[in-house]
Amino acid sequence: MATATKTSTNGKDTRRLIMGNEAVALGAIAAGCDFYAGYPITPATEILEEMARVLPRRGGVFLQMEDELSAMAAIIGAAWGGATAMTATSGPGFSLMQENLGYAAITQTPCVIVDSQRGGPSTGLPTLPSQGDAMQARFGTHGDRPALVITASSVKGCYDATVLSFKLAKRHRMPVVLLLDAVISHMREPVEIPPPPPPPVRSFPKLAEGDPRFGDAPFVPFGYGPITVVTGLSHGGDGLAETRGGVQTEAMIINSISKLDQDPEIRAEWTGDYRLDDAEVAIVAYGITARAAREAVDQLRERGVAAGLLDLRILWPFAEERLREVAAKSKTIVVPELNLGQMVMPVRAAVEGAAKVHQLNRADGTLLTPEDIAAFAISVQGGQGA
Amino acid sequence: MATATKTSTNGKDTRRLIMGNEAVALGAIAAGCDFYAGYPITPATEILEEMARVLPRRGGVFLQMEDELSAMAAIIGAAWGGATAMTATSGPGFSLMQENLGYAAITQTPCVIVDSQRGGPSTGLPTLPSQGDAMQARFGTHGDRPALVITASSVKGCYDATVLSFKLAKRHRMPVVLLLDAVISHMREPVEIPPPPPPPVRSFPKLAEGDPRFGDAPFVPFGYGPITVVTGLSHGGDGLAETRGGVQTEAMIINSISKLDQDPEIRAEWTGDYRLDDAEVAIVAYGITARAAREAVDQLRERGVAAGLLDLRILWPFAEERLREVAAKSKTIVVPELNLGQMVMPVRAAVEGAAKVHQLNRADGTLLTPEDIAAFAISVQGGQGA
Amino acid sequence: MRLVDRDPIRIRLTGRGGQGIMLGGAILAEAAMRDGLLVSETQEYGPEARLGATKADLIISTREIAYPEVEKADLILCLSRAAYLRYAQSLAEGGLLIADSSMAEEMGEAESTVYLPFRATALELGNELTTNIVGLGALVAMSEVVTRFSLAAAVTGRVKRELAELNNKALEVGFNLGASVQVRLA
Amino acid sequence: MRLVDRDPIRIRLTGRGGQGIMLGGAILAEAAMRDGLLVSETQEYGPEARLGATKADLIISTREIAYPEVEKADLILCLSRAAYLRYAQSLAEGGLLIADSSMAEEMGEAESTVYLPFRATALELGNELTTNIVGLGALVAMSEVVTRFSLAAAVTGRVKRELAELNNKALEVGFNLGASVQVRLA
Amino acid sequence: MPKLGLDIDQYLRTEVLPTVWCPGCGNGNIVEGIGTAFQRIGLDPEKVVVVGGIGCSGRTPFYVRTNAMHTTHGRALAYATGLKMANPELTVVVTMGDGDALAIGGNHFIHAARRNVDLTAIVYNNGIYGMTGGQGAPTTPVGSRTTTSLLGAVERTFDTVELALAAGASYVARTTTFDMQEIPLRIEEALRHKGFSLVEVLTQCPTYYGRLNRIGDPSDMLIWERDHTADEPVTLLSREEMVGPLRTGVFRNEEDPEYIEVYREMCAAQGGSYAAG
Amino acid sequence: MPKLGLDIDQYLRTEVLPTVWCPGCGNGNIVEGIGTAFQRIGLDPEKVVVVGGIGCSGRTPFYVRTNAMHTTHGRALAYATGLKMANPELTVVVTMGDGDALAIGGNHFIHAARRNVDLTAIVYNNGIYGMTGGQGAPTTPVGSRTTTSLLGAVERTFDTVELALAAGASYVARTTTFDMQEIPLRIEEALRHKGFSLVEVLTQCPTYYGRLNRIGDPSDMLIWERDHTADEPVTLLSREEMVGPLRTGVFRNEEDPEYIEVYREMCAAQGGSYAAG
Amino acid sequence: MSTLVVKAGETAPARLAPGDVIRYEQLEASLTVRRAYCKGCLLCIDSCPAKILKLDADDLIYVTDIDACIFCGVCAGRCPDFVFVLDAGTRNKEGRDGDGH
Amino acid sequence: MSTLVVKAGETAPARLAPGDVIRYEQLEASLTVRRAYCKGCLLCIDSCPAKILKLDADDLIYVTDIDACIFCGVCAGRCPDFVFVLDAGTRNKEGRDGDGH
Repeated sequence: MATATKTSTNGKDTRRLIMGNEAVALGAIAAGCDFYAGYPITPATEILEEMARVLPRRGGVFLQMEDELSAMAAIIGAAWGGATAMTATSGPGFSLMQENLGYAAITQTPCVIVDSQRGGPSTGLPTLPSQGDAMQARFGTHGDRPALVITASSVKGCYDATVLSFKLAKRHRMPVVLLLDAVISHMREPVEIPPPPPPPVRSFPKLAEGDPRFGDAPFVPFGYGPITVVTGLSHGGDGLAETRGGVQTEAMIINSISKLDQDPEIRAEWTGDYRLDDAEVAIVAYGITARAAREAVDQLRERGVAAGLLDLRILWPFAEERLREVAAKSKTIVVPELNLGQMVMPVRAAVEGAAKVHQLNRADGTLLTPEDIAAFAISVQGGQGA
Repeated sequence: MATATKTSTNGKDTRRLIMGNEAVALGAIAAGCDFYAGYPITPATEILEEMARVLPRRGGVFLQMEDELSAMAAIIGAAWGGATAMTATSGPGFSLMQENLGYAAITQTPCVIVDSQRGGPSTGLPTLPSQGDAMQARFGTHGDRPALVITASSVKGCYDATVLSFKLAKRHRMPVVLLLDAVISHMREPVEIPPPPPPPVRSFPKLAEGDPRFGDAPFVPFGYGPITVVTGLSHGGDGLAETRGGVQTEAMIINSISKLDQDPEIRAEWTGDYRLDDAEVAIVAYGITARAAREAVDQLRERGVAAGLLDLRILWPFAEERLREVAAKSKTIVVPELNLGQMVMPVRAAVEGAAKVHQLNRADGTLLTPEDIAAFAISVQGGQGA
Repeated sequence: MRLVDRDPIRIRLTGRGGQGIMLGGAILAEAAMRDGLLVSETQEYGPEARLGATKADLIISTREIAYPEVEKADLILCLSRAAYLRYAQSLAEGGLLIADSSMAEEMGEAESTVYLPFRATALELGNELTTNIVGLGALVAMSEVVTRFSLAAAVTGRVKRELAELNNKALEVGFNLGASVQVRLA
Repeated sequence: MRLVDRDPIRIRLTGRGGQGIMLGGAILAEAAMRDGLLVSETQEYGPEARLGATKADLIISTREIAYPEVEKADLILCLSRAAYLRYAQSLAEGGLLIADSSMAEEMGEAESTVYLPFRATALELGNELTTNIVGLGALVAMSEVVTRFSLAAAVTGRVKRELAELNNKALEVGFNLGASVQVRLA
Repeated sequence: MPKLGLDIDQYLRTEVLPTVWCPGCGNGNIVEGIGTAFQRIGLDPEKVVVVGGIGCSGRTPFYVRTNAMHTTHGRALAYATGLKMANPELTVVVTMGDGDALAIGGNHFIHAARRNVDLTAIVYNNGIYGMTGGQGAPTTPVGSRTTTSLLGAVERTFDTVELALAAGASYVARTTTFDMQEIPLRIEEALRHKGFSLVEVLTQCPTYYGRLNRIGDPSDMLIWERDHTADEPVTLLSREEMVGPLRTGVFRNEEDPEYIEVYREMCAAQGGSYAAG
Repeated sequence: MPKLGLDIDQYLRTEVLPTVWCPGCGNGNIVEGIGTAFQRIGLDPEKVVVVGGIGCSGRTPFYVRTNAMHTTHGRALAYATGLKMANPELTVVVTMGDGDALAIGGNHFIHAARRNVDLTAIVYNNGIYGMTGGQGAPTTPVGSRTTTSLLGAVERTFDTVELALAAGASYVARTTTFDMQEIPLRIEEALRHKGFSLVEVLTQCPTYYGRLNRIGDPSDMLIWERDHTADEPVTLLSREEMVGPLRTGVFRNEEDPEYIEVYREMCAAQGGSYAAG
Repeated sequence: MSTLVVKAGETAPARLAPGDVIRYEQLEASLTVRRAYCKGCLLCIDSCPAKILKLDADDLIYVTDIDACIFCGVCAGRCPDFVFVLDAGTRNKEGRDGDGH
Repeated sequence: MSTLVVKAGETAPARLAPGDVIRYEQLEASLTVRRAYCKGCLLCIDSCPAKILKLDADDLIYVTDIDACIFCGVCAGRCPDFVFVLDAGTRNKEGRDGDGH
C-alpha cells in the first residue's frame, strides 16, 4: 500500500468521493430530474437533503411533504404537470406509498421511487441494511401492475441505476423503483461523474384531440396538448372510466408487461455475470449481497469450486429466461438474501426443478459475508443444502 | 323445481339468508370480537355497517376512524387494551394498512383484517371481484413477517373462516388476513348459524414482572399484569429495543413461521380436496374461483377428463408439501386466478418441475366461469398450455 | 325439460336503480330458502346505484350450487327499458323474459317474451315503489320457482313494517297478473 | 507481509458520537482517492448518533473492492472508552490499535496497542473537536496508508473554511505525534 | 345578480352526462358553479386541471370539460400541490367530498392551507358518505342518522372553515346549494385569489342523508339547508354557540405570501429560474 | 411552586438511561414533567400507558416506567384511541414530536381533538426533525435553517394550538422547557382534564436547530425560547400579529362531552354495557 | 342528439322520447330542455315560479305551457343535471322578468 | 450502581469514575448526582445559582463545593437527563432558600 500510494495522481484524479445517496441525487439531476417531493427517513434522508440543496438553484422544485403518502402523490401530480419527478424513502415510507404507486401504474405515470431498505418489519432496524422489500416492490400495492425494479451494488451503480430508472420510467411510462439498502446508501466510494447538464427543457410529442392518451400513446402532461382525463379507475385509451369491467385496462397492463420483457436495454441490463460460464454453482444475488457473492466466488474458485455469480440488476420483471439458462448449466443455485427468503421464490418458479435451488438468509441487520456465502455453497455442494 | 318446492319446511328451516359480509360480522361476534374500527369502502362496507349496528348493544366498541391507516392502528391499540379486534377493507384501504400490519406482526398482536378484493390496481373496479391482493396479503408490508391468510368461497365459509381467523390470531399472536372478494362479500346464501354468544369476558394468563412478553410468551394486554413495553423496533422477549442488530426479532419471526406450519388446525384446514384422488389434472384455486373450478371438475369428469380440485383455504403459509404431493400424482396443474398470475408463483416454486403448471388468468372484473376453466384444462392437456 | 323443472334454475331480476331490484332479489332468495331449497343470490353494484340498469341474479337448486353467477338466465324479470336493452340477450335457450308493458310497443313481440303492466299496476295501488313486488308476484305465479306462501312470508319479513300491508296487496295483484297469462314454460 | 503492504488494507475509526468519526472516515477515504487508490467507506449510524460508540470502516486497495464491510481491521483508531470496549476485539491478527492515552491506565499495555494523547493535544490546540484530525494525522504518519499530502488536501476540502487553519495545525501535530512512535508494522 | 342558466356547455363534458349522481343530489349544482366561474373568467380549458378525490364529488373532473385528474381517496390536494408546483401556469381546482377532504384527507387539507400554494379547493359537504351507501362522516351533525349511526351520530362534528382558518388558508368561504347564485360567485373569488382558497358548499344527499333523516325530497333538503345556516361569517364560536346555525359567507380573504411566489424568489436568490422549463 | 428535583425514579426506567437524546436536548425535561405529574396524581404504573410515535420524542415510552407503546410514525394517537376505547380504565398519555404529531400525524391529531376521547397528548416541538438529522418541519419557523432549508425555511409555520382549538380539543396549553416548573403543572392539569387534552412544549434541539441557526449552547437556546414567547394565551391572531412572539399559557380548559362517556350512554340506550369486559 | 325546435306559438309534440332535446324559442329568449340528462328529481318543478314543469310517464321533465314561461332561469339554476339552458337574449335584459310583467 | 455517600463536612474523592453515584448528605437535605446519566450539556452548570458545578475530564458533571449548595433543585430542574435527585427534607421547607439567606 505504501508503494501504491506513490502512484498518486496528485489532483489530476477527477473522481469524487460520494455516498450512494449522493450518487442517486446526482444521477437524478443528470437524468433531468427537476422535481423532488419527499419526507425524511433513515437511511434515505441524504437524497432528500441533496435535492433540497441542488434543485432550487437549478429552478427545479423541492417539496418536503407532510408524509410519504403525499410525497408519492405529489410526484405523480408533478409528472402530469410536466416535471421529471422522483421521491426516496425506506421501508415504512415505501409501505405508505403503495396505494399511490398503484395509481401511478394504472395512469401510466413516469416517476422514480427510491427505497433504501433497512431492517424490517415495521420500524425494525432503522440504520441497518436489509433486502426485505424485494417482494413488496413487486407486490406491495393491491391489484396487478407492470413492475420495474432496479438494484445497485456500488456508489457508481447508484448513479447509473438512477439514470437508467428515469430513462426506463419515461420510455415505459411507469413508476420505477430503485431498490437500495442502508449500506449502499451510506457507503462512500470514489466515482467519476460527468458534470450536471443544464436544467431540462420540457418538450413533449404533439397530440390531437381524438388521439389516445393511454396504452401505447406517448405521455403528454396537462397543458402540453389537448385536454386529457386521468383516473385511477379502470379506463380506456381515452382516459374515461370503463363502466362495465376492466377489459381495456387489463389489456393495457398486459401490453406494458410484455413490452418490458422485450426492451433491449432491459435485456442488456437485466443481469450481470461473473465467472458464470463454467460454473457448477451459480450464486444468484443482488444489491449489497451481490458484492459479497462476488468475493465468495473468488474464494470458492480458490478452493477449487467452480462458482459463478448472476447479479440480478433488474429484479422485476424477473429474468426468468436467464435463470433457466443458468439452471441448465449450473445444477446448483444458491440464493443468498438479507431477508427470510424472497427472490428465491421466483428463482424456484423459473427453473422448475432444472437446478436445485438453495437459500441462504439473514435478516438481523448484519450483512452476509463472502465467507458465509462460500461456506454455504460448499455445504450444499456436499449435499447438505437448505 | 316445482316439485322441489313441495318439500318446503314451512318455517321450520332455521337457516338465514345473509350476505358474505354479514356472515363475516356474525362470525366475528361468535368469535368474541368486541372491537371494530374501520372506514367505508366498497365492497367491504356492510361489515362496517353490521358491526356499527351490533357492537354497541353488546357493549363492544365500534369506531369509524378517519382513514384505513388509523383503523389498523386502532385495532392494534385495542388489542393491547384487551379487546378482540378487527377491521375490514378492500384493496386501496389494504394498501394503506400495510405499514401498521407490519407493526402488528413485529409486536405479535392478535387481530383480524378482512380484505374483500375488488379489481385493481388503484381505484380500479370498485364493485367487481378480483384476486389481485393474494401476494400483497403476504408481501405488502416491508420486511419479513409470519403471514396467515385465509380465504372463503361461500357465505357459510365466510362465517367459518372468520371464526377460524380469530382463533388462529389469538393462538399465534398475529394479524390474520381474511381474503374475500366482491362476489363472496355481496352474495346471499342460506346458512345455519348458531345464536351469538354473550359478550366476551376478558381473561388473560398471569405474568410475573420478569417474564418474557414476546416470542413464545402468552399475549397479555396492558393493565392485565405487570408493565410491558411494546415497540415496532426490533426487540427482545422483554420488549426493549435491540440496540445492535435484530438477532432476537429474527429468531422470534422464524419461530412463529415454523409454528404456523406445525399447527394441526392449519394443517387440517390448509386445503380442501374435491375428486382429487385419481386426478390427472389438478386445478389449484381459491375463493370464488374455487367454486367455478369445482363445477369445472364435474364438467371435465363428464367429458372424460380425470380432473380434481385443490382449494387453497389457507393461502399463506403456503401449502407447499400438499402441492408436492399433488404434483407427484397429477402431472398437470392448472392455476386459475382472477389476476395476472400470482399464486401460480408459489405453486411453481413448490412443485419444482414435478408437474407442469399452467396458469389461467383474468383481471377485468369478470369471473372465470366453469366453462373457461374446463376448456383451458382440456387445451393444456392437449399440450397447448399457457 | 320444462322450464319449471330445470334444476338449478337461473333467474335474473333487472330494472333501473331505485326500482328495488336488490330487495326483490333478497326476497325471492329468501322465499327459496323458506321452501327448503338451496339458493345463491348475487347483485350488481355500481356507482350508478340510483340510475341505469341493475340486476340481481339467483340460482335456485335442490343441490349444492358451485358457481354462483348467472351467465344465461332461464327467467328474466325486466322492469326498465335500459335493463331490457342490456340484459334481454342473456336469456337462456327456452327461457322466459317477463317485461313491463311500457316496453311492449318499442321492443315488439317475441315468443319468449311476456309483457305485463307492473308499473301501471303499482301506480294504481298508489305507490310506484311496489313495482318490484308486483313483478315478483307475477314471476312466481307463472314459474312456480318458489311457493306463493314462502314468497309472501319473505315479503313480510323484508319490507318495512308500515309498508307490509301495501306490499302484500301488491304481491296478490302480481300473483293474479301472472296467473292470468298463458305462457309456454317449455 | 508487513502491515503497510496489506492490499486491501482495512481500517476502522472509532470513538463516541460527536467526536467527528464520520468526518474522519470521509477525510481518510478522500485522501486515499486522491492517492489514486480504490476505497470504500461505510459508517455506523444509530439513533444514539450523539452518544455511545460509533465507527467508520475503510477498505483501501489497488484492486476493485467487492465486499465493503470490515470484519477484522488491520488498523483501528480509537478515541473513546466505549468504542474501545466495543471495537478493540475486531483487530485483525498482526493489526495495530491506536488509542487515546486517556485509556492507557484502564486498558493496560498490549503488544498491538499504541496510546497517544489525541484529546489532550487537541485541547492544547484550543479545540477538542480537532481530536479526530490529530488522530488521523498520527494514524497516517504511522501507517502510511495514504500520503500526508493527500490527507492534508482532504482535510482542507472537508472542513469548514473558517476551521481549515486550525485543522491543518491539528493534522501537523498529529503527524508529529505519530512519527514520534516506534511501532511494529509487521 | 348574474343570470341563471346560461350556456356553459363549453365547460361540460356533455357526452358523459347524465352524471352518476342520484336524482336530486346537489353535486351537479356545484359543477355548474365551477363551469360558470370558469366562463366568467374565460379560462382556457387546456390550462385548467380539475383534480378530484374519491367519492361522489370526486367524480367532478369527469364532468368538467378541462383537464381532469381523478386521484385516490383523500390525496387530491397532495396531487394538486405537485401538479401546480410543477407547472404554475395551470389553474388547479380541487374538488373533494367532506369525507375525502376532512376524514382521510384531513392532513393534506391542513397542509395545503398552511403552504398557501395557489390552489382552489372546493369541498362538497353533504355530511355523509354517499358512494359507499350512507355511512357517518366527521362532518355528520351530531344526532343525525347514518348507516353507521342508526340511532344518531355521537362523534363531534368538524367545522371545515375553522380548520382551514387555523391551518392558514388565505381565502375561506362557505355557502350552500340553497344559495345557488352564490356558488359561482365564491368559486370565482377563490379562483381569482392568489393562494390557497377554500370554498365549502353544503350540498344535499337526498338518497342517504335525506332519507335516513326523513327530511323529505330534494327540495325539502334545500329548505333544511336554509333553516340550518346563517349568513354571518364569524368563527371560533364557543361550543354552545356552535350548536346554532352553521355560519356562511366569506370568512377570510387576505393577501398573504403565496408559496409559488415565495419559492420563485428563493430560487432566484440562488440563481435558479423557477418554472422556466 | 412545587419543589424541583424530587425523586421520581418510580416512574423512570432508569436501567435504560442515559437516554438516546443528545446532550442538552430538552426532551428529558418533558419526561421529567410527565413523571412528576404522575407522581403528584399518584398513578399506578400498571394502569398507565405512554404511547409514542417515531422520532426523538417518540422514544419517551422507553423512559417512563409505565406500560409503553412505541408505535409507528404519525399514528400514535390512532393507536391510543383504540387502546383507550378498548380499556377506559387505563390512563393513556401520547408523546409525539412536532413532525410526528403535525406533519405525518396531522390527521390523527385533528381527529383525536374532534372526538374528544380522554387522552393526554404531549407535543414536543423543537421545530425540526431530530432523529433523521435536522430537516425542516411544518413547525420550523420561517427563515430558520435546516438541512432541507439551508438558506432559511420558506414554508409557513403551523400553530399547534390553533389547530387543536379549531379541531375541538377541550384542554389546550403551551409552555416551554424554559418554563421548567410549568411543564408538570400543565401535564397534571391535562391528565386531570376529562377529554382530549393537548400540552405543547417548545423544546430545544441544540444539535440541529441550535447549531444550524447558530443559537449557541443549550442554555442559549433556553434564552432564545424565553425571548420568542409571551405568556398571553390568545388565539387566531392575524397573520401580522403571528409574526410576534409565540403565545403560551392555557388556551382552553372547558368541560365538554367526553367521547367515552357519550359512547357509554349510547351503548346503555341499546342495552349494552360498555367496558364491562 | 338532435334538437326539436318549438317556435313561439307552436306546440310541442304530445309525447316525447326520453332522449329528446327541445328548444323553445320565444321572441328573443329561448329555453332548451335536454331530457336525456333528467333524473326526475323534482327540484325544477318545485322551484319553477310559473309552475309549468312536470314529469312524464318516463319520469322525465317536460314543459306544460311554454307561453307561461318567464325565462327566469330558476329551473336551470336549481337543476343539478344540466337539463336546462337559457338563452335570455335581449328579451331578458329588458323583458318581462326584469320588470315583473 | 453503588452509591458513594458524602456526609456533611466530608470531601468527595478527588477523582470520580464515570459511573459513580454520589449522594451529598447535608443536614436534612441531600443531593444525589448520578454521573452515569450525564452527557455534559452544561445546562446545570449555567443555571446553578451557587456556581458549584463543573465538568471533569470525562465531560461528566461533579460538584466543586457542596458546602456552597443551597439545595434549590435548579440543577435537577434544568437537567434533562435525571442526573440530580434532591431530597430537600425539612431543611428546604423552612431553610435558607425559603427566606433567601
